[in-house]
Amino acid sequence: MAVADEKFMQVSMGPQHPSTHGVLRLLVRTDGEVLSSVKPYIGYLHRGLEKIAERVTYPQFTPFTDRLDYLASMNCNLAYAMTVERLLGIEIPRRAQVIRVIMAELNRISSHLIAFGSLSSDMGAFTPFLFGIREREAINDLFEMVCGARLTFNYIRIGGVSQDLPEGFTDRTKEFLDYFPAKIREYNDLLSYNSIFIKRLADIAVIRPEDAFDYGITGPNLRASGIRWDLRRAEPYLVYNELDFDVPVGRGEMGTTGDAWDRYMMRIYEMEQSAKIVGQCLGMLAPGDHTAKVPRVLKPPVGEAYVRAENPRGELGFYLISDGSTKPYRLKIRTPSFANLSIVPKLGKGVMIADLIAIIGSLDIILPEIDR
Amino acid sequence: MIGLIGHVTSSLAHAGPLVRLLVTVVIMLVSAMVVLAVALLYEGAATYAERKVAGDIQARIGPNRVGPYGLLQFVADGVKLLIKEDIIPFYADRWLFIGAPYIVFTASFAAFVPLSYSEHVSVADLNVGVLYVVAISSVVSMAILMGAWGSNNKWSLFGGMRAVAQIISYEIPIVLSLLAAVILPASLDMKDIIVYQSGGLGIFRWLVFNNPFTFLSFFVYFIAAIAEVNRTPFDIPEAESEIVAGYHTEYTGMRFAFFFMAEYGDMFVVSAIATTLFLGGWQVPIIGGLSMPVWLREVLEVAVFFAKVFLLIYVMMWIRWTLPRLRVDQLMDLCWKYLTPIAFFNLVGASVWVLLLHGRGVYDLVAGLLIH
Amino acid sequence: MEAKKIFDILSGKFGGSIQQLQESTFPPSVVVGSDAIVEVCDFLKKAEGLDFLSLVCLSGVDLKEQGRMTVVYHLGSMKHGHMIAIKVELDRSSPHVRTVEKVWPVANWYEREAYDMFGIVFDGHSDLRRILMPEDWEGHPMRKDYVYPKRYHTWDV
Amino acid sequence: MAGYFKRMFSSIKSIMAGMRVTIGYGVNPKTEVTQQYPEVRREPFDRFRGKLFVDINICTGCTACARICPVDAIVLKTVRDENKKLRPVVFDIDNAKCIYCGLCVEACPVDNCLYFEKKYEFSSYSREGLVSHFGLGEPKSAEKGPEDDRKEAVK
Repeated sequence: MAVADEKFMQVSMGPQHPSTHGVLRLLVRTDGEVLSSVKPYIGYLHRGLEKIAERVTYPQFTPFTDRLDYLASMNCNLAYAMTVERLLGIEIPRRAQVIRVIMAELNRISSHLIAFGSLSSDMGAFTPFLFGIREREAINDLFEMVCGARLTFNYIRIGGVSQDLPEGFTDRTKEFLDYFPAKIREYNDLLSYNSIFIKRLADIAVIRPEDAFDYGITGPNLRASGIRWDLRRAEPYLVYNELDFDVPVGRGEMGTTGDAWDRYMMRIYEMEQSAKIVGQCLGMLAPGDHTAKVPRVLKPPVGEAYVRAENPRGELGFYLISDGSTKPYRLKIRTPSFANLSIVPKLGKGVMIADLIAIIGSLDIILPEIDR
Repeated sequence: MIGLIGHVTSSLAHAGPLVRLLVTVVIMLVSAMVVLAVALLYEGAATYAERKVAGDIQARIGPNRVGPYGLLQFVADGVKLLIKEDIIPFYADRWLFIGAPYIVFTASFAAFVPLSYSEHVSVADLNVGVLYVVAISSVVSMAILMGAWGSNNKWSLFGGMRAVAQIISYEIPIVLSLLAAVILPASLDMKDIIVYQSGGLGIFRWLVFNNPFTFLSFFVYFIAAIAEVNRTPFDIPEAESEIVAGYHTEYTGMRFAFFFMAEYGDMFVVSAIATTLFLGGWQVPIIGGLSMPVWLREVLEVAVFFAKVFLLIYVMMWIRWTLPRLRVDQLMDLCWKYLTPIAFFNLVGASVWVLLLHGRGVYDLVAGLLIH
Repeated sequence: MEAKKIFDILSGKFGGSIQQLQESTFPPSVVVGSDAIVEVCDFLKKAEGLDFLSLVCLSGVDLKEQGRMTVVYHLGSMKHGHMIAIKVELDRSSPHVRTVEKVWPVANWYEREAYDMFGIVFDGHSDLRRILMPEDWEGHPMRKDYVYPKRYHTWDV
Repeated sequence: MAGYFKRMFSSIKSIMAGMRVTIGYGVNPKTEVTQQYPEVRREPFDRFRGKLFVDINICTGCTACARICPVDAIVLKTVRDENKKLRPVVFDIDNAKCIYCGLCVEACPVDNCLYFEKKYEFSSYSREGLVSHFGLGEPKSAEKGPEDDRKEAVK
């Protein structure tokens, strides 16, 4: 640990701090309000999921993926299931694919609602946070209806989904989709286009495309820099290639392309698109099996695969090496927030303390995913 | 009050000087107690109101467990704060740390003294009332810095520095816009100012409607006053998402409660000043011109005064639960680039208006035209 | 671009350092000698038509049975949409490889993680510290022969 | 100078837009979405994953649930009773360890034997209080059968 010299004050922000989104510790050197360096210290939430994966069977690991990005458990389940399915070579029934897309997109909305809310509360406006929670609650109800859990779903399984959609799910989802756009307009009035909010975020912490590539930024943060890269379009999985949706990219509406406001706004735009996708998928639901025939004991053949999927926070990849037994030989989890956070020391130079909060909030990191 | 003391002492003219002194002290103590009781009751009610307003705005209910409608919540809060452990950090500067809350509270409480609650109800009718309030409320900034420095905590220090910079900067637009108002009645005595605003159905001769400059002044004053009492969007000294809790990070129990109550006390004082100077103080609108018994008039006047003050406090709360927080430099921008120039402009404009039109307001001019 | 073609380009450029193409894996992987890794990565990033601008994932793998450790670099190109894995095989007893931090800055953290978990030393790394485990932790937990400690400081683990 | 005023007015306008939204909620008490928990209890959906329950009388003692459990929350011990059937003498579910993933319920081969109740209020003052015991206990007169101490065979 560097010894603070006289000119600077060294402040340890976290691991217990109101706005580090978990147990992140930032060692900050400041000159008054201006930061001269930021050093993230992570690992406070390290549970050794990769090690656990080596001692549980393939299906047993699914609940653990819930605990990667707990705000987007469905997406994590999905990416893991896709990885194992690729090694096993299983084809998924169409109905299961459509259900998976519905779940993934609903979860994307609920995750972005938290991103929206937590950024707003970081910026000092607490009301939008509760509004975001309110709409998320409706989605949680839908999830509870489908799989019985509200946070750690363990719903998307190897081979399909654990249960078929319940009675009344479609109507309830449609009801939600009907009123959701009005809520987004409300968010925009309340927060997105609020001039104080824009002032706080526009032109702050601009990530240029080169930096985004260098630091492995993915997801909405990458698209905010103006790069149209979305795995749902670039490497379509499930039924995404049949769906009509846009991939919003940052245009620097309020400042520079790739600034914090663009990153924030990507999430609002993506919620709109996800709602659109869910609407289309509800129409595509045809009777069929909700899961493929999967043997009771899974023994993928020897091999390795790196499979990735678009998570709300970026690219979630599982690098799985199978030695032909019932347990993974090695499972490396490439999480989006880990790479997204690694740019913070670069962005955090020369900004103010309040901006650092905006940077962390706009990158929308989530700690269990970083520490695994 | 001074009047009352004078009245009593003159009727005690035959008694010795010691008795007169004693009586004076007793009267002063009793009146201080009354004001203190009113202030504490108000502060309790205000914390309850704040939470209820926040609840309403955030689509929830707010406190409703203690007493009917949760009305006794503030009593419970007070008891909780009283019985909490009082922690003084080991490395704190004890005297500064212990002294700060008392000074904050005293300064905030002392500002209640010259307010004119109705024609005959006031603690002390100072002929420099406005000046006195402005002066005494800037003692708060010193006390905050004492507490912040004394805590020996980096977050506290940040908060203290921010608070001092902010409060001192915002004094300038406040004083300038108050000046624009007081040049019309040409008095700093609260009662004189209110009396000046009588007539015009008790509404139209308010100073805020007197001329366009005082109208603007009111808004400049109100914005600056929100900053003066450190409330969102200007709550950077205690911005909980950035610097944990700012200057009162290390305070617990009753010491914290003093800071907390001082904030609400300040809210009342700035709203009362705005009411007195711009909104006609205790002038009863419409029915004020009718003849009625003195006691009824007094009651009405007090009620009107408090209604106006609480309306302004409600607006402050409404703003707090809507807007995000400004950054430190943007806060200074707002003060020095917007509020201060506008306040200067108002002052000049109002002075010219007074010179040219001999103090006649818009209402007088219009009324004059109609009569002719 | 096809993996075979990338392999050919690399072989033409770096000759013997490019050891093997494994097409059975997904994405196909190229085994590269550990001395040439930085140059290969730099070439892959900058070469026209390859443009592997992003280091998607960097994983350490402990192949205890074979007495080796592997570092796997998953590279992706957002321009062309192709992916490839580069593998470097290291001696398990003293795994050393040069850092690619200069090529992709994100490798800084990935390599720290691989160091933390497997004890793979990345020569030339600017800040090779533990990242997830506590700084005074002993051993590298993801190794296959890792023995769980009974105690850490005052806690029973 | 024109920009100065334009900025000022656009700021005021955007702030007003936000204020309109909040006052809409502030004055309309019907917008409240919260429930008063102890008085109003929300009925969970049918598939709700609450506390695990075992109908021990139809349990066959197959240990499928204990084997699939990723966190070893289920402790299951069986002995052969006089009819050569497996008797679950110990069936403990540690609700503190349980992650409510539902794998055990799906693994259970008997209908309505192991399932989730809709119960979500089972807090306790001790860790022991969070363990539900379902086991039938030792049979009175039975020769000790081969104990199937779970897990060992699996892990």
